[in-house]
Amino acid sequence: MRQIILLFSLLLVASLVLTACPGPPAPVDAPDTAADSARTDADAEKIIYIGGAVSETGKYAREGQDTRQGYGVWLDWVNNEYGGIKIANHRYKVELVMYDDEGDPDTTARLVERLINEDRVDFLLGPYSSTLTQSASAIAEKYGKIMIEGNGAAETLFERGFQNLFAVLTPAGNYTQSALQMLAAKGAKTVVIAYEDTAFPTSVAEGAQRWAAEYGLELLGVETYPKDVADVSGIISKFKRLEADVFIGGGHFNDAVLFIRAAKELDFNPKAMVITVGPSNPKLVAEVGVDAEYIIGPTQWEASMNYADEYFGSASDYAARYREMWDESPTYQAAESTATALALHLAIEEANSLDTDAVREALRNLDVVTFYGPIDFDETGKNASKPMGAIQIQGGEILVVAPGNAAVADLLYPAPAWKDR
Amino acid sequence: MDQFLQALVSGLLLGGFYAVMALGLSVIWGVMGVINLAHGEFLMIGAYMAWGLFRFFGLDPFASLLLILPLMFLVGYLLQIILINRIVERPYLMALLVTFGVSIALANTFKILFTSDPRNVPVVYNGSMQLVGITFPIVKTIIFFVALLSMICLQIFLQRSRLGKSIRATAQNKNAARIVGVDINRVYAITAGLCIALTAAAGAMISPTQAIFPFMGPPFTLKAFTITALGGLGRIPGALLGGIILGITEILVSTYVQGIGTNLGIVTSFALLVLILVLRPQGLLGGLRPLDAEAE
Amino acid sequence: MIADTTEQPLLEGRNVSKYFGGLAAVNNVDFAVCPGEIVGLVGPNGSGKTTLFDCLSRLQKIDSGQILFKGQDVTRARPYQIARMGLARTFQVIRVYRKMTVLKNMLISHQWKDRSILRMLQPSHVNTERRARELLDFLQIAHLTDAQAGHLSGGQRRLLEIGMALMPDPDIMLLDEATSGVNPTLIETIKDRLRVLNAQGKTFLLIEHNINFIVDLCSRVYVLNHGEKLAEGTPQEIIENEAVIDAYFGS
Amino acid sequence: MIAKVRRLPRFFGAWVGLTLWLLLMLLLALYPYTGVSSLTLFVGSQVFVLVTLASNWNLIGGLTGYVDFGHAVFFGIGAYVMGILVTHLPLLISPEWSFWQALPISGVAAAVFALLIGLPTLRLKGPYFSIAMLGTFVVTREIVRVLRPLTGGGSGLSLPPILNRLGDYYLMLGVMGLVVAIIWWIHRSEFGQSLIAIREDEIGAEMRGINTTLHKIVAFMIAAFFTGIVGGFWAWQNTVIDPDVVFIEARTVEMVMMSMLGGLGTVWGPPLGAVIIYFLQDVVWGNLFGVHLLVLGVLLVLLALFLPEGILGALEDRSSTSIGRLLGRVTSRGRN
Repeated sequence: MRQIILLFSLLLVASLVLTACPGPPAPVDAPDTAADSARTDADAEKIIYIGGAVSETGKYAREGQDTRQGYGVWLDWVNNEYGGIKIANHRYKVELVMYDDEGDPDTTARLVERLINEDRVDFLLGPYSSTLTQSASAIAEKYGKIMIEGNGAAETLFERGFQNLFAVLTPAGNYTQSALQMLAAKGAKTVVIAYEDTAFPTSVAEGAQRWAAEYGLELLGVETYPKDVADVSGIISKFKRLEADVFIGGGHFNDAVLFIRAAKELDFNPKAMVITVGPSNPKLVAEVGVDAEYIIGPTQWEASMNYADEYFGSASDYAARYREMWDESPTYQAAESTATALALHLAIEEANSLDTDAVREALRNLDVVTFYGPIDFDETGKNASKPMGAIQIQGGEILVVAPGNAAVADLLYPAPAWKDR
Repeated sequence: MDQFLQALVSGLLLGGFYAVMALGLSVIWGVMGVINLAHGEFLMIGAYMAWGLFRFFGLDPFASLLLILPLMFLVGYLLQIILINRIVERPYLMALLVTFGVSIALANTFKILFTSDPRNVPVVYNGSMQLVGITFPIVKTIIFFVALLSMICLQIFLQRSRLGKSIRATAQNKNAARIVGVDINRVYAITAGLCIALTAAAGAMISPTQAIFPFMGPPFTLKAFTITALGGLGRIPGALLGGIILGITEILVSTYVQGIGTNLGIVTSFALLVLILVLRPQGLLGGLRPLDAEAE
Repeated sequence: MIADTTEQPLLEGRNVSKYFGGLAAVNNVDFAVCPGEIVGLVGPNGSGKTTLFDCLSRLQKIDSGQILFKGQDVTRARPYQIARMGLARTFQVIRVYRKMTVLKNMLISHQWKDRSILRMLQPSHVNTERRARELLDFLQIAHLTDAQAGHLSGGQRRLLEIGMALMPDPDIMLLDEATSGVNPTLIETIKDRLRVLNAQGKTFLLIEHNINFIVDLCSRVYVLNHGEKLAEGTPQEIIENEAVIDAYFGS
Repeated sequence: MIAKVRRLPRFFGAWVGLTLWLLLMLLLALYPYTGVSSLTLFVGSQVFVLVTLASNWNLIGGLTGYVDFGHAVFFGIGAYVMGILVTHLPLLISPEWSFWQALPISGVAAAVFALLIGLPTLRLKGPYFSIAMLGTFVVTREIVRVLRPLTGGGSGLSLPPILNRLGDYYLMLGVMGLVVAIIWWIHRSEFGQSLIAIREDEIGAEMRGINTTLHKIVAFMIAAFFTGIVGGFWAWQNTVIDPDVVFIEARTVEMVMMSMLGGLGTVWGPPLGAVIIYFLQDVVWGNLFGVHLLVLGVLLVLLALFLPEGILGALEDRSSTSIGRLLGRVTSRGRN
């Protein structure tokens, strides 16, 4: 008897869940019920639905917020200022359907599935992080929906032959390109690399090895370290013996702090320290103070760069607009998200249709310069034309030193030894 | 040779810290038979306290120990009375689950309070000295000696004081201790207070050498476990030996294995742990408490 | 029934020694139990009786010596193997499966010899259950059949443990303090049941502190002191042995 | 006072559980015909995955009493075997394997790994086993990271994105149905009762003729096999694997939580716990932005303190938990 009751309650709960699942989780930014009911007479109202699952909670909560805010800047602009996307002399308002993916690939997959099949969005915007973009893009690919993203840089994303994935940001392999080019020009001869063994830093490091060879830098050593490493002094003491000119390292923001600290502690004096994640973030200077001087880092975008377009104006105009809307300075994650949405917008107008094939074709042929930099997708969907910027911390300021046309300061090389500072 | 000596010295310095870091876990385990999976989280709390005191009051992390120790003693004392006492004599699974739940809850509370951004304590004397061709990082050397000092104090306390003797008696035989008039609950609460204070102090000590973030705890818990398996339960010299073995092994592996050495550092520690548990379930020095008369 | 010395012993230990650290818990002990005997094992606390039991049932490795069961060397056998050969034992600290019912406790202590995998994958056989119920009846705890073992009193658990040991129909049973913590009425029950079983041909080796129990049941008694065999003989001889009295009451 | 456990009518009663389970399977199999979206199918398959994982963990952690804190290692092994087989395998004649060829291999690989790992670790008792498995889990993750040529290192592997939600639904429904039925069968067989005996008293069990080593290893391998299958399936469904999405501690915690909530060592508890937790995660925790892990931790503490026997355990034996005692008091008062 007890078993009977149990199984029935099990059955009940199971069916409850299965029937309830189209309900939760509730959309975060736009109610999808509204979207659904509006859907029936969408043609009359002229609305384009664009969806995305972006972390609001979980391990990518901070970067996810930047991403959302970046999308939000474009949404506000396109609806209220630009007057809607132009297709065949009609103005289409845009509605953004956003969910919280909690930083979990399973949840991401479910939400993307939901955006495509329940909310029936026309296009998809990418989540934050390479890992989640991997999960999300496979589903978009399966249903033939275009997904355009600005926050997944790992090269493996573009090695899968997807037809519907486009990314406006410089792929990870090119992160160190302009820094290495400039360092080689300044006379650096040898390089050592340390990177965290996860998808994105691996791509960056493999790219760095490629570019080092390209610019004639000799590779003296490569070391990896695990995620959440607590102490990198082992790596630094090994590198100290190699006496390389350039040190390239990084993975997490945290690692930047560890490397700088260990270098000072062990008196490791490369002529230039390139750290792939961290230097472009003002927090680094706040954390390590003067020890951050001379550190070089790549950047997707800085407000001081001299790119401009007819939509958002110059990069600094964009930064001002962003500050006004969100009350904080834009990170490059925010800028690339805005650029992502803008690229989609431009492609839709170019295609003059909402048809996926037409828009895909338009995206392929897109070749514009925006406040974020040039956008020109190659056949794998990467933005091949955008060079990565390089910054150096000088006098506590984050100054762009490369590429030449965006630079606002000269690269200081070689950096003085710790004891001479 | 030079490199080898350097690795030995680095390992030794690291080992001293590991020893004091692991002691809290090992003593609670030895005295109460509770494996505290939230061990690393108390270390994390200590590190955050040092950070806060440094950041807002400019207090040096080593000076802040004087504040952190009594405060965390109180926390541990209360925690024992409120929570751990309920699980001391329950099946071990309950203790594991409760402390694991505490660990998740603490880490996430700190994430909500302080976000997961890493924090740092940039002390000005971060640098190194050269001594007979070997580099001695200043902060790590200080940590080593502070760790040594606190272990000596604890050893004297346990060996000489009346309270310390009650603690040792309880660890050896709870019932006998009860019969001779030891107030077990008070001993437990004081032990928990001491261990948690010591663990938090260890956290405060390393705050100048590594980033502080809410999820820094679990690797320390596991390393503390390895050290306990190496050195035995609640034994201070054992913990020192275990810490130094682990420290030196980690540094040697990361120095001599090219490319993936630092990656393997963690593997080495856990591989060591699994090996000890499997080959010598009673611990390397035979100090682990047998749970049941061993079949075979 | 007095053992026929020419007969091959059922269970035999030769020079059995077991050390804990430097301490000899069992030191060079020789003994033999012949089929159909009830043999007692007595000695003061800490004299190595339970350790010897653990060595015999292979729960403890012995450091030197040899153990033979039914003429086979079982010094290196696993406990389950020796159990399947027909040795059953009870424990000083009662070992029953506390969260299972009394019946299930009995069912899972079934005969293991020649059990096929297919049998293992099926629920207990009706015949096993019949035997379990008969034994519970025999031990006078049939009314507890569906109770959880963890809820029984100490004496009831002793009986259950004896029942579990009887389930596989063993040739020899090692009972470790079967009467401790048991009320006098139940002790009489146990004594009575053991006599019946012995009459059916079961062999027993008993650790006991209850001297009456030994005198009433045993044909032979071994006395251990500090891990060494102090004396051996009929209960009457042992009671009168000076050395034994010294060992018990101190000198 | 001795708590009586009601006996079920022998022949009819014993089969009721399985009959109802098969009925539920049938209903769930017919469910897609009512015209549901592929999202619902996807959610369904995710729930089935959780039920399967919880039931598997219960076999070793609940029935046998070996609390495995690193069970997700078998999930990871399964996922990686699937990934390696379907993406690159230059060693074999056929360069790429199909999903259906690779799936059983995922399970077998996990089971073989369980054999190798279990032989030494299952000799450990209590918390030592738990910690050794946690160590095994972490070590395996780092080894996978280091074996770059085979596993793609930290960047992981990308599997061909061939998604079939309906197929996934039925596959996982089948696996779940099979696993729960197997656990049900094991629970009533002599084998399962021996496992429980090992949990209750391993030395006693060994002394009464149970080959404890063999029993534990077999249970461990069965649990690992199906966890490996689920891992392989997950890799295929997620299309991307790397060490940090496959080997996450949270997956083990989930398994423990679900089994605990439903009732350790019971057949129907872990499935019930899995469904409840999935439901909670979606509805409740999804709305508690950012604090859901905190809630999880607190819940774990409360569960261990006040409901250690889980929902079913508390229903079965009211005297064992404080909540159960409270319930018992209330109902008995109602009767008076």
